[in-house]
Amino acid sequence: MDHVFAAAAFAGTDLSCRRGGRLVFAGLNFGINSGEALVLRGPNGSGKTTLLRLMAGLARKSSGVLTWDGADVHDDLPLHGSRLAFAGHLDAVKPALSVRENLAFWADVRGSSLTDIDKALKAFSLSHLADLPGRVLSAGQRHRVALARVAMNGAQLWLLDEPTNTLDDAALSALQGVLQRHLQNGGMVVMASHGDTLLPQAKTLDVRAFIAKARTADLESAA
Amino acid sequence: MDHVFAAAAFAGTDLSCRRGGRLVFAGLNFGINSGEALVLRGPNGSGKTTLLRLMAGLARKSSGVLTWDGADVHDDLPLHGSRLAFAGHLDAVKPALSVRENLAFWADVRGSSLTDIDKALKAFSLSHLADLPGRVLSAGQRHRVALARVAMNGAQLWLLDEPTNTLDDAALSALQGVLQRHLQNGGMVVMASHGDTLLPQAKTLDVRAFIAKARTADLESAA
Amino acid sequence: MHKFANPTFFMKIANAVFPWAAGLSVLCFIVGLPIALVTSPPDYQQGETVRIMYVHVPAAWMGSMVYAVMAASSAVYLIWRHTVAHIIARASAPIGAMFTGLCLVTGMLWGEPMWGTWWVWDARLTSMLILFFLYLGYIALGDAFEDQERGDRAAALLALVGSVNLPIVHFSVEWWNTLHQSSILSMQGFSISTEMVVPLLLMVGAFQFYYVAVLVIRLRAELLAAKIRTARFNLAATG
Amino acid sequence: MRSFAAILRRDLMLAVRNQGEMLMVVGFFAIAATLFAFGVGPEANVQSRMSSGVVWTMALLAALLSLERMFALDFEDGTLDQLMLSGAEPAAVVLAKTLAHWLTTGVALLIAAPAVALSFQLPSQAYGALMLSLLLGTPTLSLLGAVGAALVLGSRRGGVLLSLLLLPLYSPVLIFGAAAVEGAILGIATTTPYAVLGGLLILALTLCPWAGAVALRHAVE
Amino acid sequence: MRSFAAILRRDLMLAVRNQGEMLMVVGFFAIAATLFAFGVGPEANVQSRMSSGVVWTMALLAALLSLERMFALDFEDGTLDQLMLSGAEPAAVVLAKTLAHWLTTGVALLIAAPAVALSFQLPSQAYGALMLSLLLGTPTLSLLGAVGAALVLGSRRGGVLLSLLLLPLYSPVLIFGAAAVEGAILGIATTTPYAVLGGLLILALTLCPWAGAVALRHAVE
Ligand code: HEM
Ligand SMILES: Nc1ncnc2c1ncn2[C@@H]1O[C@H](COP(=O)(O)OP(=O)(O)OP(=O)(O)O)[C@@H](O)[C@H]1O
Ligand SMILES: Nc1ncnc2c1ncn2[C@@H]1O[C@H](COP(=O)(O)OP(=O)(O)OP(=O)(O)O)[C@@H](O)[C@H]1O
Ligand SMILES: [Mg+2]
Ligand SMILES: [Mg+2]
Repeated sequence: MDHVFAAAAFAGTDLSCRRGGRLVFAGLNFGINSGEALVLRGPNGSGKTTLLRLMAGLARKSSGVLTWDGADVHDDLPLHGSRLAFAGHLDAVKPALSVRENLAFWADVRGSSLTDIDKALKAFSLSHLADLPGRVLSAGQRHRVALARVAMNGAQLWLLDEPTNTLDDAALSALQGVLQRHLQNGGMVVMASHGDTLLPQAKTLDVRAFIAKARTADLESAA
Repeated sequence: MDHVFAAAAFAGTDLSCRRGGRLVFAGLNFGINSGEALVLRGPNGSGKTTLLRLMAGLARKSSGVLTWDGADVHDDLPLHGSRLAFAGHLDAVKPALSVRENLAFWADVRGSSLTDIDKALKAFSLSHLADLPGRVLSAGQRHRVALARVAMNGAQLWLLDEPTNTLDDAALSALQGVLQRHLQNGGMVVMASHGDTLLPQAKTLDVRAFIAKARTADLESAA
Repeated sequence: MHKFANPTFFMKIANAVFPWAAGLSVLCFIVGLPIALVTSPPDYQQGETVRIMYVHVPAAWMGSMVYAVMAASSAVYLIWRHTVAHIIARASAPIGAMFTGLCLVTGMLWGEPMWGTWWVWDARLTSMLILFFLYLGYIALGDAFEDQERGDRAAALLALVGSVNLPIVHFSVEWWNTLHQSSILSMQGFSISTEMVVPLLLMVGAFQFYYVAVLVIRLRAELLAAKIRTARFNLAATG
Repeated sequence: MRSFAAILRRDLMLAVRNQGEMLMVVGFFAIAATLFAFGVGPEANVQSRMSSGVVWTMALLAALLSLERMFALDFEDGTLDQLMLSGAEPAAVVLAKTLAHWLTTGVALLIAAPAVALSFQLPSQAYGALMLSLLLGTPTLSLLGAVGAALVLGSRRGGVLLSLLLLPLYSPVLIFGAAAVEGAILGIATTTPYAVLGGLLILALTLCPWAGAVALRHAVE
Repeated sequence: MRSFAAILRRDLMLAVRNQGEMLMVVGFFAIAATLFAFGVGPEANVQSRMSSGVVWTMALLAALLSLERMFALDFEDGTLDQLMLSGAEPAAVVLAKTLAHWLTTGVALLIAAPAVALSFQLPSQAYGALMLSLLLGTPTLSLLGAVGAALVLGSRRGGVLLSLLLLPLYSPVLIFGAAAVEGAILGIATTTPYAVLGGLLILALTLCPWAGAVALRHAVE
């Protein structure tokens, strides 16, 4: 936590993604630099989650390029993975491990320091739950563990899929603080959201704008 | 949909619930009549989900009584189940069945009419997705199917656990409309929530108030 | 290479090949079957039952060959992501399973008079049965996913991994002493008489061309099915 | 009754959708027997002596493998919560799902069994006994299996735990099933194994739905 | 390397937490073999003849049962997504999880095998061969199993489908494993089966982590 990051640029050009044989979006461009945030908007099913997974290198793009400082991220996916942190709809909390053990495992895999764990636990008011097994956590508590994992692992790019779901008010403002600090330190945040205003300074990208194009491109290739 | 319900009262007295050997809350009372709504509030982990599952007869209460028009609901759990609809953190949408088939199955089990399916689909703008398999739905679309199931099955008591999560703006106002109509028809709604104001007229119950009691009771029984 | 990867261009070639393959297959059957079943000499040991060989042996060879085709096209699909290669593999699987099944059935029919039993758990027979199961596994895996592309890729990988079984089928007779005949095709040429070799080769040709012809038909169907899937999906999702 | 039919219909529909599920149980059954033959080697007289045992054991393992998912998928996606709230008797839910399981796997096993038995040279006089014993035995396997599957819901090691629970319960069925076939091979006309198999079936039919219902109630708690 | 050790450590920790997982594989192995003995009946010489086949087949089925969950739990709770993004080579992830699987189940099988063999009256001169062949063979089973388990992630019928895929791939290991024991029973000193088992192990060790990695990439897509 509280890493300071060098200047960097993450961008996508002419991205399109096909799921189950159907184009979800096409011709999508975005760009984000250190210290900037991008909020993905769009109605349910417009492709926010798909775009986040594509940015992470999890989903397979159908066309376009995704670059980090100008270099194609698909040339070295493990490297790209190591500079980002992703929190999706699933929390990746092991029921049999305690909260601290869960975080320690990720610190271990990433090689981040163990003192970061305590800071992250504190930031999301999880300290008193640290020794409880993941199994007994409530939905919001589990989600906060996932956010603590993101905060802790020293990645410059944070990809968050509707991070405010299930959070209570205290957790919301904690998240806001953590995000702002990350941006100040030169981090980047891309976040799907339905209306909250955690990051007033963020640029927005309405994914809906690329659906229409997607349909047209689909029809052309079918012809 | 649009059933009109007779007057009824659902109440709980001195409820306490123990999960994994720990009291989650104790001494909790609530009461709700036809046409009324109750919003459960409280920070993450305070016991909202637990209370909803207890009201549904899914979780096992440690003490207290839960009554419907004065009769203990635990005397006939299947009957109690048939007069309520529950939407929890899980959506119960089968990936291999289409949206319509998913709803048709529940209509079939409940014996509700098939025209209600179309109305519910329309209410949550799912009509154009009706023939898509559940697997391809986005998080918000899947959640809307779960809400459509609730709206459709003709139950008087609706138990909704953070129903606004993952919904886009259009779906939020659709949900608001459906809830208001249900209340006007004599339905009851109990809903866990972190801050939205879908039902301004609702009574609120802050679950946090019963945690302290729970801890004390826990300590006493330990002593 | 990339030209072939274009479905439209590929289907043009396939459609051009089709009448030739179908014609040659029919021709080989018309010429080969009468020789194999009527005019070729009976075996001095096995008598008339030897005629089963003209179906059994080509079917056995095709069973392995089609699997090899499947494995090779799966590799192309995984490495260069050419969908056409995968569609070839996918379309081949049921045909290969059919040949393998035919080999098993004719083998059993042959075994009854020759060995006095329908089935023994001998190495070659069992390895052929396992090849049959590999085909079934490939088909099942391809269909087991909600997402078609996911099934395609999983099945392709399985086809590759499963190809380690091919040498076992072939060399099983050499590794274990078994009831089953050993190879008629060896370094020295054929170990059976020419009167038997000719109809055998004709039948092999007939089976080969049959495979190509049916493959083209199945390719057309697979490509159409893919188009229909997309169209239906778009229709449903746009309303 | 209405929900019973609805659940049965849906489960069969899901089985048909997931094409080849029946095929897969049959496939496993046949492959396990094949492997066994490989492991034991090709001496025909050893095999003929073993055939009834092999067929029965493999049928049992095949049934076992397909059991784990009987409730697990419904549990994980929240469907089980909903079924418990549907107003249906939990025992009816268990019975409907058990029947669907038997119709998709038990029947498949019945169809595959003669082929596997043939490959192990089961004497021809014993086929009737094999089929009859499987017909009486496999529903009991599905019923006991439903209880086991409900019990391990939410546990960490479903598959292996389930086997461990069920194999002892399955042993009486196995013993008498194999005994019936054995009797037919040796030409001893005996009705005892059938009577026991029938008795076990009736016992399972009366007890298992209730036990399964209790287990389901605990699972959703 | 760091992530390899971290994943291995965590998987072993989870195995220890879920106490008795090793015990369960052993339990399944023993019970399945017992059932088999029940099914076949008590003629000692039949059993002695079959012992190598039974031990190997049951070991294989036990390994198979425990495989399904190798990646499934991580897949369902989102851990697999995170592992793919952890900066580790996917092949290292596969290798770490395979090693953990082998340490918890393969080793358990090795320990249980002599007892089961004893109950089937395996001739005493064959125990060395049994252990050596299992030692060479079970890692291959885990490696091939990892590829299979990764392939069926997200499919509809994990368990049975996995068996259908793996049993054919397992057959060479089974054949040569049983052949080694057979050789020892008959007193034929032969190194071929061991050479083949060793060769298969090396082949699997070089290919399976990569194949598994490709399968995992596809699974998270
Ligand atoms: C179900 C039983 C049988 C099966 C599964 C089977 C399988 C096979 C296979 C896989 C081959 C091709 C081997 C290769 O790749 O080179 C083959 C070839 C052959 N089979 Fe069979 N067979 C069976 C029964 C029989 C019987 C009963 C006979 C005759 C007694 C027989 C005679 C032959 C001959 C002569 C060949 C050609 C030899 C060669 O080129 O390898 N088969 N069989
Ligand atoms: N199986 C369990 N064993 C022990 N404690 C549990 C178990 N399940 C939940 N708890 C505890 O019960 C408390 C209440 O959980 P519950 O899910 O009801 O909270 P909630 O109010 O719904 O929270 P959220 O807003 O995060 O959804 C939590 O503190 C949790 O740690
Ligand atoms: N496996 C799949 N096959 C086909 N289409 C899919 C698949 N998964 C998702 N889709 C489609 O892709 C679209 C985008 O889904 P995505 O999950 O990215 O939406 P989203 O913007 O995150 O929505 P939400 O706000 O509901 O989370 C949806 O319309 C969905 O129907
Ligand atoms: Mg989403
Ligand atoms: Mg909750």
